[in-house]
Amino acid sequence: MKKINRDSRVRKNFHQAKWDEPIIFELSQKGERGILVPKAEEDVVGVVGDGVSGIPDHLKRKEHPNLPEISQPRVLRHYMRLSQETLGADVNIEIGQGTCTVKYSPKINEMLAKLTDITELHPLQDESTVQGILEIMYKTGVFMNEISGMDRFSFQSGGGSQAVMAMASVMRAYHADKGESRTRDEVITTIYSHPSDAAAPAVMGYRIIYIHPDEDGYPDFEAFKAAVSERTAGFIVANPEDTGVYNPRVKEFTDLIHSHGGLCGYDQANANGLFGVTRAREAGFDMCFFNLHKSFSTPHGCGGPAVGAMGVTKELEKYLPAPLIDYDGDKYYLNYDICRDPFNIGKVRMFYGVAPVVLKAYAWIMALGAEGLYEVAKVAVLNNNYLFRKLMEVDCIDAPYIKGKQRVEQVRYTLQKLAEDTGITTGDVQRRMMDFGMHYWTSHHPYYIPEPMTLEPTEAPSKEDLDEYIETLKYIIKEAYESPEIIKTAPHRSVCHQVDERTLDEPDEWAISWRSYLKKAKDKG
Amino acid sequence: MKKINRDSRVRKNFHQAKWDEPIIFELSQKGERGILVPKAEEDVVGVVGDGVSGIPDHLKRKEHPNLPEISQPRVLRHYMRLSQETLGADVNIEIGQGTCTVKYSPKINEMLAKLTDITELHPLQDESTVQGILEIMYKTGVFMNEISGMDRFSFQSGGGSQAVMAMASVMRAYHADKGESRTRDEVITTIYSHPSDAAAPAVMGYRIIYIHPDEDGYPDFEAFKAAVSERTAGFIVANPEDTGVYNPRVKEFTDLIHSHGGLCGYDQANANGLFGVTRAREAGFDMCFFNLHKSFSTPHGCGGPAVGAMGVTKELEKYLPAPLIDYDGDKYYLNYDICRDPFNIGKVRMFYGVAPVVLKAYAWIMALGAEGLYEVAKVAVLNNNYLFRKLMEVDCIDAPYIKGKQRVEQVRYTLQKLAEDTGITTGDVQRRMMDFGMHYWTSHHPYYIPEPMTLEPTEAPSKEDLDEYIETLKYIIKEAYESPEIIKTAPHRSVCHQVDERTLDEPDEWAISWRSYLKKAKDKG
Amino acid sequence: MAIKGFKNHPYIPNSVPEVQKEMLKAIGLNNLEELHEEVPEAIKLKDNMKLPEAIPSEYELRRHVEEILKKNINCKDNLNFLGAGCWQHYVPAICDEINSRGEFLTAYGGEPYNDFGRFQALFEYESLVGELVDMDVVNVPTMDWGQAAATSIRMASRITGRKEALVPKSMDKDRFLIMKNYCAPDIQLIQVDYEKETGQLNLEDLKGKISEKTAAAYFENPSFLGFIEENGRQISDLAHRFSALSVVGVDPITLGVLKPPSQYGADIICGDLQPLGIHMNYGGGQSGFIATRDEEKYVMEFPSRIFGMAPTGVEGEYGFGDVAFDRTSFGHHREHGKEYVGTQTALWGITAGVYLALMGPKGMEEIGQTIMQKSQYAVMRLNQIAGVEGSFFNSVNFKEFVVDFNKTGKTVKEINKKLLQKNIFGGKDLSSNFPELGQCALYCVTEIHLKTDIDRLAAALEEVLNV
Amino acid sequence: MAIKGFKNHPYIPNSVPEVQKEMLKAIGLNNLEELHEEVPEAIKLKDNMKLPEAIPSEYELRRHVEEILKKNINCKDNLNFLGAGCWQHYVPAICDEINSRGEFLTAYGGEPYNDFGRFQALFEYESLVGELVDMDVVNVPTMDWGQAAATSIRMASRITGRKEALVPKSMDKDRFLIMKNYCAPDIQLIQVDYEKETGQLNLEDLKGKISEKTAAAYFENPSFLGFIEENGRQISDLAHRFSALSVVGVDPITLGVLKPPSQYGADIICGDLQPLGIHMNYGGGQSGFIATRDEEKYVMEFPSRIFGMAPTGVEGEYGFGDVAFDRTSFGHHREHGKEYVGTQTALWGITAGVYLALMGPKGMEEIGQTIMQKSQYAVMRLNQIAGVEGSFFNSVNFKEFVVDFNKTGKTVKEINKKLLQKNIFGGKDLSSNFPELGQCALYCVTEIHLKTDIDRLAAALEEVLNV
Ligand SMILES: Cc1ncc(COP(=O)(O)O)c(C=O)c1O
Ligand SMILES: Cc1ncc(COP(=O)(O)O)c(C=O)c1O
Repeated sequence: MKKINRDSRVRKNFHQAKWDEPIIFELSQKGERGILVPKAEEDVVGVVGDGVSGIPDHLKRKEHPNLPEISQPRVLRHYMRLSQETLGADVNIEIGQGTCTVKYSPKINEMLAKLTDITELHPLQDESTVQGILEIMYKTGVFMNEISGMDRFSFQSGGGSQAVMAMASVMRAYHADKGESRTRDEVITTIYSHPSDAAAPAVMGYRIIYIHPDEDGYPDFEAFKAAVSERTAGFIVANPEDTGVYNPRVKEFTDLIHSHGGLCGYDQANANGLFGVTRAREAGFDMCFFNLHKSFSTPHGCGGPAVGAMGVTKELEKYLPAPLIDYDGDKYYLNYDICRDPFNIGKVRMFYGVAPVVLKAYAWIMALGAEGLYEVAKVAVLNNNYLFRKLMEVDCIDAPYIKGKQRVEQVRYTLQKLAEDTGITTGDVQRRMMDFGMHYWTSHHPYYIPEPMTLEPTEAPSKEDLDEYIETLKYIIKEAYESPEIIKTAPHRSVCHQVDERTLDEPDEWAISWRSYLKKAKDKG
Repeated sequence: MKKINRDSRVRKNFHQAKWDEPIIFELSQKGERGILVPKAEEDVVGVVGDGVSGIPDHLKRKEHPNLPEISQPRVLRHYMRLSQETLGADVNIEIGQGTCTVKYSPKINEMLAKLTDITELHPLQDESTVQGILEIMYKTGVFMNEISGMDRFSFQSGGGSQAVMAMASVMRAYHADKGESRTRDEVITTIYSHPSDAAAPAVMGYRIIYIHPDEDGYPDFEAFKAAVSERTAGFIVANPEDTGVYNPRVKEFTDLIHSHGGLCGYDQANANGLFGVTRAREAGFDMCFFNLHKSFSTPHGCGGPAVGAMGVTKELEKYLPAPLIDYDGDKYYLNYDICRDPFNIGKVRMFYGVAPVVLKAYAWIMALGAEGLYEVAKVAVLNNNYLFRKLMEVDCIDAPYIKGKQRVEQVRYTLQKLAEDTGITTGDVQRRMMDFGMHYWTSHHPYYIPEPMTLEPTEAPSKEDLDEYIETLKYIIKEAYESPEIIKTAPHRSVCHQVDERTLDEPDEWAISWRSYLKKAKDKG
Repeated sequence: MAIKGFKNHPYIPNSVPEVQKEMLKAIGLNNLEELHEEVPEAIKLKDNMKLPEAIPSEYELRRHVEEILKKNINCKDNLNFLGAGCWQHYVPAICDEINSRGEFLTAYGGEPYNDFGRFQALFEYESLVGELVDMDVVNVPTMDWGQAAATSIRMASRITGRKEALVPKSMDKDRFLIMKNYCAPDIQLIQVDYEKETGQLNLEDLKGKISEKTAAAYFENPSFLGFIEENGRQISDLAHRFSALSVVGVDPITLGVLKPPSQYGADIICGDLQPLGIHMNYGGGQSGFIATRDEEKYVMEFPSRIFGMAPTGVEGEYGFGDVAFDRTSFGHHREHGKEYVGTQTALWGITAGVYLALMGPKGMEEIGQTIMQKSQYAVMRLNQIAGVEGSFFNSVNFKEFVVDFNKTGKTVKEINKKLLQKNIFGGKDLSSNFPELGQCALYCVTEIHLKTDIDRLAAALEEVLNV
Repeated sequence: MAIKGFKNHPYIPNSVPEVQKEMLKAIGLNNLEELHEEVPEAIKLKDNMKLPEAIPSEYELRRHVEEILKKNINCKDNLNFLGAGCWQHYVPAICDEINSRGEFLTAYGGEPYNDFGRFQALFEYESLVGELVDMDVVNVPTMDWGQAAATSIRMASRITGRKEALVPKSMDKDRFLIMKNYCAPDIQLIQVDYEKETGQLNLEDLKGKISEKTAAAYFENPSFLGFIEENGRQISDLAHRFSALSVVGVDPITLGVLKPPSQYGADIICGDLQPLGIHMNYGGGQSGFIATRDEEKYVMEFPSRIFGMAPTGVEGEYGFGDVAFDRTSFGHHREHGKEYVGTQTALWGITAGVYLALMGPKGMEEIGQTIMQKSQYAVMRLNQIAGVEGSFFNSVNFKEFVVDFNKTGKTVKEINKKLLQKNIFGGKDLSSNFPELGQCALYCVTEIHLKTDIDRLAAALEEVLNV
C-alpha cells in the first residue's frame, strides 16, 4: 500500500456534522411520551383524591401547554445531533475565542462534580451534613487568597459580569458607609476592559468614565489623572486588557485612586497569563475577581453555570454577600456575621454560588499546585507570543500598540490592510474559519481597533495546534487575494449558510420562539 | 419573516462530521503526557528501591514501547472527533442493520450500570458482599425462563455466537453422557439462520447440514426429513429466519429431531417480534439463547461487550457452564454443583458473564413488564410490515417467498430488478444511503437472495422515521434511473470516499497496524 | 529564579522543555522569564505561591477529592424535605446525558456558524418555556429567579419610567436581598403584607401602596410559603389600573396544572428553571428565566441575549442569531445598553428544554397532579400528629407547605436535629425570617417522595415529639 | 384476547393506538393480532407472561434498581486485594468519557462509510497494542484471555496441522476450562508441571511432553500465580525445535517494564485488555486480544475481524476496512472460514486504545514500576507478620503474589472472613484449586493501593491472626 499523502496542516476536508434537524416542535406526534412520571400510590389517592380539584377553578390550567409529544429515543436523537453541531472546546483548537480563556476542562473534574455527594446536596442542609463541600469551598477560597493576595473570597457571583456588579455594589456600600454615597457617582474604566466593567457599575447607578489608550496602548495616565476626582467611586479595569497589553504602571493608577478615596477593582478574567507572576494585591487593588470558568478551567457550558470568584481586602470583607464560609478549627460553617453590618450589600445570587464549579476549580488547582499554575501562565503567554510573532510576519496582519514587547494572554490584531486590499472583512474571515472547524472572534463592539481579530490561545493548545491555526489563517488570507468569493459566501462546511441577519432586528420579523415564528410566518404567508 | 420551506423528508443536506483526523501516532510529540500515574511513596521506595531491578535482565524492557506521547486535551479531542464520525443508534434511524435488532438503549440503564456498586465489584468477592448483583442476575434469569419457557439460564456467553457455541457444547456433552458422542456428528441448520449457527457448531467438531428453503421460504420439510438421522446431534435454527419468514411448522421440525434422539437449539436473536406471542418451549426446543444486546436493548458497543443469555430445559441444566446463580430463600449464591457432573462443559467465559449488560436488560424488562414486551413484539412486527408493504409498492423492490403474509421482525428484500435496469447494485445503494445519514445492510454472504437488502426496524423508530427511510430509499432509486453516477461514486457526505478495498486482501498491501503501514509504505517507496 | 514551573504536565501540552526552547527561539527570547518583562519587578512574586503540593496523578487526585466529598451526606441516601428555592425533583437520565455531552459542556460564545446546535437548543428552550408560560418571548437564562425578578422590575421601571415596585412580604428573604441590591440605588422595593389566615397577598395593603409611582406589582405563584396565590387577576388588574406592570414569579413545574400568569394578567413572568431537570447541586442548579409578550417595548428592554430563528441563503435551511443584539451591553452601546450581560446559566436552559421535550403536555400535567396529591397526603398525615398542624395557612398548596409546630412545645431546630439523627432532613426553619409564625417549618414534597417516605417522616416526627 | 400491550410507552414511539390504527390500515390489517397469523395457535401464548408489574416511571425504576444494587459493597468503599484474572487498576476519566459517548456505545456493524470513527478507533487500538507487544497484527478483541488463548491454540493447530497443546499446570483453572471446552473435541491440552520452589514452568516436564504432535507450547507471563516466568526464551526455543508454536499469554500492563513475549520467541501473543482502562464490572470487563507477526499464514488463521487501513479515491484521505474478510465465518465460506465470529468486546478495545494513548511509553513504564514497588512492599510488609510468608514462591512477582498462611494455623477462608469484617477483601483462596499449596491466597497489589492501604491490611492481618 502506498503512503497516503497528508502534508498540509490545513483541515481542508473538514465538515461539521450537519443533521438538518427540524425544530423540536416539528417532531411532535400526538400520544407519544418521552418519559413517564410517578403516580401517587393508590393509598394516597384514596386519601386525597385527584389532588387538583382543590385548585380554584379560575387558576386551573384548562388546556395543556402546547409542548411537543415525542418519544424518548427521538428526544435523545435530536439533542445528540444538536450537540454534534456545536463546536465545543472538547472538539476544536480553542484559540479563536479571544478574551474568553477557553481552555482544557479535565474530564476527571466533571466526573467528580457528578458524584451524588455534590449533585444531591440541598443548600439548606444542616452544616454537619455538608462538611465536605464546605471544606472544598473554604479551601478554594484560601487558594484564591494566595493567588490574588486578597484576604477573603466570595463565590456567589455566577459569572464575571455579576462579579463586576458585586464589586460595584461593594463600592457603593463602602462609600455609603463613609457617608459619601451621593457624592461619589463615577466609575472609571478603560475602553479595552470588558464591556461589563462599564455596564455593570452603570446598573449600580454609576456614571462611567472611559480612559482611552495612549500611543502604546497603555491606559493614558494623563487622561486618567484628569478623570480621577472626589466624584470617583472607583476604578475597574482589566490588566492585561483585551489587547493583551499589560499596563506596567498599574500601581500608579491604583495609588492615584486611593489618594482620592476611591476603590480599585481588578477584572482578573484575564489572569491566566499572570498566575504566580504578579497579583492584585501587589498591584494595589482592593478587590478582584477570577472567572473560575475561564482561567480555572471549568467548562463554559454554552455560557454558564459559572463562578465569578470575588476577592476583597480585609477592610471590605464586611460588605461581601453573605454567607462566608469559615472554619473554627473543628468544623466548617456558613458565617452570616457580616449580615449584621448595615452596609452589607445583601446577596447577589441564591445560596453560595455554583458549588460544582468551585469543586472543579479546586481539583484543577490541586492537580497543578503552585508550580503548575506558574507553568500555565508561562505557557499561555508563550503560546500567545508565538502566535503573535508568527502572525505579525503575515503582511496584512497587524496589531496596534507597543511593538517588540510581549503581550500577556491575548492579542487584538487588525486585518485592516486585508480589508483594504481585498474587501474581505474580519467578519468574512470569521465565517470562513468555520469551514476549517475553528472559532474566530472579532472583538466587542464598538470596534476601537478596525477589523479586529482577537486570539487567546491559553496554555491548552500544543505548538502543532498553534501552527494549524496559523496556517489556516494564512490559507484564508491567500484565498482573500486569490478567490475572495469563497470567503464572502462562507461558511460552506458548517451546519448552515449565511444567515439573513436583517430579520433579527426587525420587530415584525424576528422569531424569538417557535410559536412566534409560526404566527409571523402565517401573517406573511 | 417568511416560512422556511422544508417539505421533503429526505435529508438531502446531511453531512457526517468530518474531522480528517490523523492516526493517533501522528499526534505524538516527544515529552507530552496524557496522564500521570501514582508513584510509590518515598517510604515505600526507601524499603524496596526502584522495584524493577529484580527483573532478570533478559526480561527487562530496554526500549520504551513505541506508543505516542500526547497531552490529555489532544487525546480527548481525537476520540471525541472519532466518536462524532461514528453512526451510533443514538444519532440515526436504525432500520438498516437488519438482523442486528438495533433498538433504543435507554440512558437510564446506562446510568445505572455506571454506578460504583457495579463497576467496582470484583467477581471473586464474598457472596455476602454482592447480594445486589446476584439478585439482579438471578431475577433476570427467572424472567428469561418465563419469556422462553426454558428452565434455567446462563449469562456466561459474551454474545449470541458464543451462545451458539455453548449450545453446541451442551449437545456434545449430552450425547457424550448418553455414550453417543462419536456417532452423532452432525448439526442441522438452515441457510437463512445466522452464519454462527453453522460456524460455531463446526468449531465444536460438528459437520453442518444446511436445509434450503422451499418455494415459500420455509425450511424445506422434506429435505429436513431426509437430513435427520441417528447421526444428528442437533438442530440449531433461527425462527423467523433472516428473511423474516416464520416457520409455522417449527414444532414438527423439533419433534422430528427428538424422535431421532437429537437436541434442538433455538437461535432467538430474532426473538424481538415474538415476545409474549410464542416461546421456545412451546415450539419444542431444548435450548435457546437471547441476545441481551439486541432484543433486550443493551447497546451494541461497536460489537460488544454483550451477553448471549442461554436457556435450557431442566434435563440439560447440568451441562451448563458453572456457576449458576441460586437463591436459598435467604440469600443469593453461586452454585457450582453442576461442576461435579463429569459431562459438564466447563466454562465458556470467565466469571459469570457481563454483569452490567444483565443489569441493563433487567432494568429494561422492569420498565416494560409483560405488557410492554408484548407491545415491543407487536410494534416491531407492525413497523416491519408497514415498511414491507410500502417498499413492495416500489417497482424495483421485491422480497422473495411467501406473498401476502406478514413477516416477523425483518425482511430480506432483493434489488435485482434495480440492478438489471440500472446497473446499480445493492452495494452501491449501501454507500449512497450514508449520504443521508443512514445504515443499510445487504446480507450475510453468500447472497442466496440476489442483490439483497435486509431491513429490521424493531419497535424503536416512529412512523415518521419509517417514512423518512422509505422516502430516502425511493429517492435513491429514482437517482439510480436518472443519475446513477452519483450513486456509483457515493458516498459523498461521509467521512471518507470509496475505499480501495483491494489492498485489504493483499498480504503485501494490507496495513493492519500503523507500524505495518509505515513499513509497507516505505517498502513501496 | 526561585520560581519553578511544572514540566510535562498532561493539561499543558507545551510544558515540554524542548518545545518551549524551540518556541522561545522562534520568538527571539532566551527564557520563559522574559515573557513577563512588562510586569515590573516591584510587583512580581519572588517565590512560588504557597499552595498545597500538587497531586498530579489522576488516581490520587480523585481519591483525595472523593475523600473530602464523602464527608457530605446527601439527599439521595437520606430523606429530604427541604425546598425553599431549591427543590428535589427527579432528573431524567437524558437531561444529564445531554448536558454532559462535551460539545455542549465546553461550548461558549461561538457564532451560529460554529455553535449552530447551541443556538438551536437554546431557541428551542425559549420556545418550550414560552409554551409553558404562554408567552412569545423568553430569554437565554440569567442567574436565578432572584436575578430574573430583579431584572424584570428594572425592565418594568424602564418601560413605565417609574421607580417603585411592590413585592410580597411573604417572599424569600434571600431573593428579596438579591432584588434589593440589584435595584439599588434608584428603585425602591415596597413590601406588601399577607393575610394572616391564608397567606394570600393582602389586597387592602396592596391598594394602599400602589400608586402612579409604581412600576411593577411583583408577586409569586406559588408563593414562597408554598400556597397558590389566588388573586393574581385582581392584582394584575389593579396594577394595570395604575399603568404599572404585573410581574409574576412562577415555579414552572406547576404549569401543567396551574394557569400560567399570562392568563391572569402578567406582563412579565420570571422564575427558576432548576425544577426542570437540574440537580440541586448544593444550590448551583439555579437558573432564571424571563418571559414577555412579543412586543417591541418589552423585547427591547431585555438585557439578556435572546436567540431567534432566521432564514439563510439556502432554501429550507434554518438559521439562528441574536435578536436585537445591540440592546445588550455587548452591542455598540455598552453601558447604555440594557443593564449588562455575561456568562449566566445557558447549559441549564438547554437542560430545561430537554426536560420539557421529554415531559410533554401530559407529563407536565401528571407531575403537577402527583406532586399535589403527595403533598396533600403529607399535610394530612402530619395533621394526625398531636400538636402538629400540617399546614399553617388555609390555602391550597402546591409542593411546599408550612408545618406548624407551635403546639409541640419544641423548636423547629430541636425537631430537625432529632430528625437528622434518623437520616431525615426536616423542612426549612422559618422562625428567624418569619418570626410572626413562631415555630414553623417549610416542608417540600415532590414526586420523588413515595408514600412510604412520607409515612417514615410522620413516624419519625411522632417519635421525636414523643406522641 | 387476554393479552394486553403497554400503550404510549416512551421507548416505543408507535405504541400510540391511533398511529397503530393508521399503520394497520395502510397494510390492510384490522388489528395487531393479525400480525402474528403465521404463528400457529397451538404454540401461541394465551395470556400475558408472568413477569413483575412494570415500573414505568423512570424515577421509580431507578430507585428500585438502586435499592437492589445497594446490597452490594464494592471495592472502592472497601479495600480490595483480589486479582486472579480481574484486576483493580485505575480507570482514567477519559476512558469512561469515550466509551460512554453515545455514538460509540450504540454503534454496531456499520460499514466504514457509516462508522468511520469506529474503524479508526479500533485500527488505532490494534496499532497501540501492537506496539506494546511488539507485533504487527492485533485483532478486534475477542471475549477474554481464555477465549483468546483457546483461539490462539486453534490457530496454532491449524498452522501446524497438529492436535496437542501444552499448557502450564499453574494456570487459572477457569481459564483452563474455557480452553478445554473450546479446543474439544479435537485438540488435547496437556498440563506441564511447575517448579515447587519457584513456580516456574518445569522445563524437564515440558521436555518430556513436547513432541512432533505438539501444535503449541502455551505459557503465561506473569503466571497466574503472579510471578515473572523467566524461561520464556527456552520454552519458545524448545517449541520451535519441535516446529511447534510458542503461544504466550500476557498481562499487558506489565509491558512498560517487561519485555514483550515477541522478543523471547512468541509466535502468538494473547491476553486480557481489562487492566487497560476498563472497570472490573463484576467480571464484565474482560476482553481478549491476539497478536501475531504480519505473515499471511498467521493473519489468515484469525477468526476475528481485523481492521486495516486503505486508500480511498481521494488523495490524502485515510480509509478503513476488514482485512481478509473472507477468512471469517461472516465471509463466503461460513463454517469453512476460521472458527466463528460475532459480537465480542469491541468497546473495550477502543477503551484500551484510549488508555494506551493517554499513558504513552512513560506512563506504561511508570505504572509498571509503581506496581512492582508497591507489591514488593506488600510482600515485605506481610513477611513481617509472624506465621505469614509474603510470597510462597521464590520468584520475582509483578502485581500478584501467593501469600502463605500455612503456619498461622488458620485457613484462608477464616482469615478472609475476619478481614471482611474490617472491610478488606483478602486475596483469592487457592486451597481448592491448588491443594498442593495448602492454605495460600493470591493477593493483588496495584497502583491503586497507597502505602497506607497496605499497612492497613497488614495491621488487620496482625489483629486477625492475633500476633
Ligand atoms: C476581561 C473580562 N472581564 C469580564 C468578563 C465577563 O465574564 P463573564 O463572561 O463570566 O460574565 C470577561 C469574559 O470574557 C472578560 O474576558
Ligand atoms: C439470528 C442471529 N443469530 C445469531 C447472531 C449472533 O449474535 P452475536 O452477534 O451476539 O454473536 C445474530 C446477530 O446478529 C443473529 O441475528
